[in-house]
Amino acid sequence: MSGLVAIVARDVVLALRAGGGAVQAALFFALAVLVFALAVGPDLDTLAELAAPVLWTAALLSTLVSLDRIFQADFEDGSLDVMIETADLLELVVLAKAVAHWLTSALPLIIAAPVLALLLNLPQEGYGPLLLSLAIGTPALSLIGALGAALTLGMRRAGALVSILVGPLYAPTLIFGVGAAKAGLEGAPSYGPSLLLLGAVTLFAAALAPLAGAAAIRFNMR
Amino acid sequence: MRTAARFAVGLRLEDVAVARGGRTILADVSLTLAPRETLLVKGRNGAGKTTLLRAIAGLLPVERGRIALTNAGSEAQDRRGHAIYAGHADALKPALTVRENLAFWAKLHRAPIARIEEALAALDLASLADQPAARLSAGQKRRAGLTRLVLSGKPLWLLDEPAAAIDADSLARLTGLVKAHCDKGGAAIIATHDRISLPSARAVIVGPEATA
Amino acid sequence: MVTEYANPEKFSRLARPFIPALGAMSVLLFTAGLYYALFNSPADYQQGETVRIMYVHVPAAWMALFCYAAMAGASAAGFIWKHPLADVAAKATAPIGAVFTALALVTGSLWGKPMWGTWWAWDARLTSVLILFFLYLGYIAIWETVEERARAARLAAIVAIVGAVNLPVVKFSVDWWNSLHQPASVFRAGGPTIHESMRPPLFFMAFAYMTTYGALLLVSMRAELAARRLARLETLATEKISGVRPE
Amino acid sequence: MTRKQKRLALLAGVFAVAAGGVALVLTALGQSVAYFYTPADLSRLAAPPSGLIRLGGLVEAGSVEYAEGGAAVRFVVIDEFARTPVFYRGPLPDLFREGQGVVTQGRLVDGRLEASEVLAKHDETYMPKEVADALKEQGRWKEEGGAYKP
Repeated sequence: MSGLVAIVARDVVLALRAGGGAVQAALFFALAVLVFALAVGPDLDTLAELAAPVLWTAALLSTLVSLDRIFQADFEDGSLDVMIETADLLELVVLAKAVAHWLTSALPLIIAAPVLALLLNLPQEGYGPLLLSLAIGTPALSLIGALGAALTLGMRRAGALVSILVGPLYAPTLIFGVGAAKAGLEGAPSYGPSLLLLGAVTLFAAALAPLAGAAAIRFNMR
Repeated sequence: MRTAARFAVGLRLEDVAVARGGRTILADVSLTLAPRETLLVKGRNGAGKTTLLRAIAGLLPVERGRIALTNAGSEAQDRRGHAIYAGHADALKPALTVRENLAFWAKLHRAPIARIEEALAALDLASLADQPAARLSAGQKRRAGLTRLVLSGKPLWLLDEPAAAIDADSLARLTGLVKAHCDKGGAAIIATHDRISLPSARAVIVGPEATA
Repeated sequence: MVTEYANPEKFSRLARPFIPALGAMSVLLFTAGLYYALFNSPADYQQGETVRIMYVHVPAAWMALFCYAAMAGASAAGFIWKHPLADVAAKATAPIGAVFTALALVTGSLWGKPMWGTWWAWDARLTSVLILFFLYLGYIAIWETVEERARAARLAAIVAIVGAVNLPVVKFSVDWWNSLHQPASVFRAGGPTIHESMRPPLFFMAFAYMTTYGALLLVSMRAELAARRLARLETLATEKISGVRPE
Repeated sequence: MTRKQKRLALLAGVFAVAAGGVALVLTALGQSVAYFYTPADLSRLAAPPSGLIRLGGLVEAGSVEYAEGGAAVRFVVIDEFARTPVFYRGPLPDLFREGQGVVTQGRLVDGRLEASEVLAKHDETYMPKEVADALKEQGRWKEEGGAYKP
């Protein structure tokens, strides 16, 4: 257990030190949102309507570009060997790495989201649903992403492949996440169900991704 | 109670075959290692030294044959609890200080905090302990990586080309460390293509010419 | 008995006569199916002649699901029992399933335009089938990317098994959500809601697809087994296996 | 704990988490996640949604009126509980008719949906026209979808 905490703590420290990923993740997220906003143009009503989908899409994209951080560096420098040697259950190492990824890549952008939502003219009643949907949904992105990173561990063209593999698995999170954020904003009846389904996706990801990810790492370490 | 029957451990390989990347690298490997013994594994680049060590460490699956610990008490089959592999990669994070890197490994190995200072001293790194690992030279990085042997407290040390990049003094220090470890009842396997000489050690050669 | 057929050389030999047989059956079934579908079945009371697209679309959609289930099942068998033919069967099924899925999507689109009034709608059924298509592509991409066969087989199996959670979503999407797509007509509780006169073309086409899948599967598996054998012979010729001896 | 016990504990954890997911799905399906709103959904809302929405239901019999020389159409979408008027200008799908299921997309203006798109939803029943007529004659015809019971 203490080993898993140590893995998470080390990754958080690394992400916060100079050259680490936490600030980069938030910056990429902001950039993606701003590019969308520029493309949509200055019409504030249109922006308000698109705020939730744009923020969710940007969150998905910034998760996607940070996936190689989950295992690749540890694989190359031998840290992963140490983790495999000392861990009782490799599945829990995958879980710990996904938690660390969420803390260092998703949490910064949840913190940045309200500011960007302001730029997108999101109505006031939309903030709660948006942040709640991001908080419930982004762990699924990190978990499924950890599975994708495990599958493509040590491969040369990992970047493109991981997007192809993870993309379809991200679809439910995106659909229910945007669904909940938009429905919550409009007070529509499907707000509750969307959030529940979003939570279900996260739970399924939490159950499956560590098992499948650990299996993938075992095969890729040979 | 991982520590109870820890020291005085030996190793036996019976007709072991190991594949890597879909190709059989090693076949029909049989060897024994007694407690307190050091084995030098020699052979050319690509002969399969690393593959052998990783298989013994449990990092690679064995295709055929059997690898077993001897004199290890009840946990005899669980090699992972008894072996520590120090490979080419030093597992150092450049952004962390040497001490922080060691502290991380110590937590993974469930080692007591006091052992960090012991390991730093053993590889003459005390003066560099608070430097970021990024500033170390190649040889210093190598030594920092080798502190994992001491930190782990494991009886069976598996060293993969430990002599690479380190100077003569450090090499002497390392061989002294291995000798002391074996005197306490531990065992060590060192893969090297030439440089290390340990008068007390037995040597085997890995290579295609050595197949039965 | 299973282990007997698991021998790849034996399998290749046994499979060979089935290929022309299945191929001939599929030609006959397609002829009968298309004749019934296009000429010898009634127009629908609501949809008129457009309903004939159903005979191409519905069995293709069945096959899209069936092939994925077969692929995931074979992957699981290969994963758990290391059955040598299971991975080969899973790999051979993927492109066939992807083509059936694409066919279902395209014919669905052609059907949707006149009936619903749109080529595409992001409802649960259509979206989940599109995801199914991308899962096939991801599975194929693993085989394309990973050079070493054993490793590719294991990783692809993980993708196939994880992706199988999409299957119930595809099947039940029309019941769980009120979608634009209509619910199931044949495989449903309470019996089919397709009139007897419209069932023969549907089933002829379904069996035509099945036999086509069977024939293509066997051809593709034999080709893969031959390629593996060749690769094995090549490595044997160049392989240097090391041993250990005292110095 | 031995390794085996740890693996069992892991699997138990996995099942518990997955069961939690299933429970959430079942709870969510009790309520409905809609591709479209029904008129009843709209009538239950405190405030009508401001953005683009989809409305699904049946075209009320006798409600279809063509306007602007056939270029536009007014009709009423109904479900068991409520009705919502719709106005639409544009081409209609072949299947559009009274009593037919439709999904319309547009904005609500004063309780009326100004639709930008009208899609026809057909049911899962397929039969020849003669059979449908015969069923109607025999009085075995149930209007509004799911009509054919063999």
